[in-house]
Amino acid sequence: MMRASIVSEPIDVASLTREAASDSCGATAVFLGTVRSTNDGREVNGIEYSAYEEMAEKEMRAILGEASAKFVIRGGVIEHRVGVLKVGEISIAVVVAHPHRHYAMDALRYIVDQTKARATIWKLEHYADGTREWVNAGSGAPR
Amino acid sequence: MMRASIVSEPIDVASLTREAASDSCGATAVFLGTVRSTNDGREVNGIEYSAYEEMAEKEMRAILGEASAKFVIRGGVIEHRVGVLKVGEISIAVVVAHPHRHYAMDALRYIVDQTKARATIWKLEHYADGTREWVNAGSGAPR
Amino acid sequence: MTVTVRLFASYAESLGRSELSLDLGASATVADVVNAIAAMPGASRLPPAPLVAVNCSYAVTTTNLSDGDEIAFIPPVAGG
Amino acid sequence: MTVTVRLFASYAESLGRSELSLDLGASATVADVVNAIAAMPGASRLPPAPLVAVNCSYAVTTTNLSDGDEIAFIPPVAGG
Repeated sequence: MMRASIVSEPIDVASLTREAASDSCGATAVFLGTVRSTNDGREVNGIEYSAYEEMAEKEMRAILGEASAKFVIRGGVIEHRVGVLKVGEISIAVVVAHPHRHYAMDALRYIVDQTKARATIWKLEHYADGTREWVNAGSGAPR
Repeated sequence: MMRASIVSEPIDVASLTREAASDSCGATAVFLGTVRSTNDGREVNGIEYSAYEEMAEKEMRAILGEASAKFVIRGGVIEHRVGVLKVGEISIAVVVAHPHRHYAMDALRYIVDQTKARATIWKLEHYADGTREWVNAGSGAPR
Repeated sequence: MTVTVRLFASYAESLGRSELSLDLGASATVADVVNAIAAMPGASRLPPAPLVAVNCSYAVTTTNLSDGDEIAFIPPVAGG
Repeated sequence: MTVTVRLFASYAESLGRSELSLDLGASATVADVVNAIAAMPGASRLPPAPLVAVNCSYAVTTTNLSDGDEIAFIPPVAGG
């Protein structure tokens, strides 16, 4: 099972894990990105995520296809949440299932890194001092 | 929070994830090992795990300490289940929390590999044809 | 032809809107849309050569447009 | 001195038991325990120099034992 979605509701990790898994896969690797309480030394209250949803989903599906070709993963799910998230809430979950653990973890890293570099998603950090700032984490450049 | 346990009840991944997480950590990496339906071409009904519990927990705690020194992880939990597990059930869960994703994933791989190589745990595979066999996956040698 | 322009994140904030329609002449290219947006109030905060996607694929300034195309201005991404 | 011997997995299966007590002379070493186990029925299926831990730390045949020690025979591990 392969799926990539932008979602607005809280991410249900257990459900994604079940979705990616299959009886032939002995290894499931999961990455969860959560909103940190500080960034670059500034106290953060939350992050407002927005996305160009159609393009982000297209790009994330392409990334799953690449991971499938490179690492022969049997299952892969990416969910990225949009909206205002509080500290500790999950913004991104990636789940990979594979018969063997090293491939599962290699594929996980690939998908997480590529999604952060390429998916058309943006974040506006809300600081404890009341200010807000757009975070420039990626280059935004096509591969 | 650091913890390493041998358990006999089903592993609750969501609870482990909450246990390892903290507001300063933006990245949580999780590995789940599950019982596969086939191994070396033979159809598997389940795996019976047993452990030298005190020594396995001691070794897994040492591994968490090593990961903490190498990768400066903020949270790490290992649970390994013993008893008879059916296909699809989780035998091992490792959760690592870190402020940064690459360290989280590096530490995850280290902990999973070392636990499989060093923890005093054994498995007896139950095959669909009614036979059983002890699996020799590791060397059992001290580091 | 009529195309839809979509703006996101800091670009939408700078221009005060996230979507608009543009009427363009036949044989219009991405450059025509970039120029039209650059003439809007607030556009000085956009880079001189912003990344643009046409129908969810990255495009260059010479990419030809068709009626109904969706042209998106893509700020530096920062997901995760 | 009296020590506890623990056997696991295939070793426990081979010897038909997972735990026993051994009475040893003073200044006994791991070698004495290995020899005592090697003399038991079913021990031929154990390797000639099995890995041994004393009180949860790997030991060598010359390691000295004390009363109450727990000596474990460790088959090749296979967790995960």
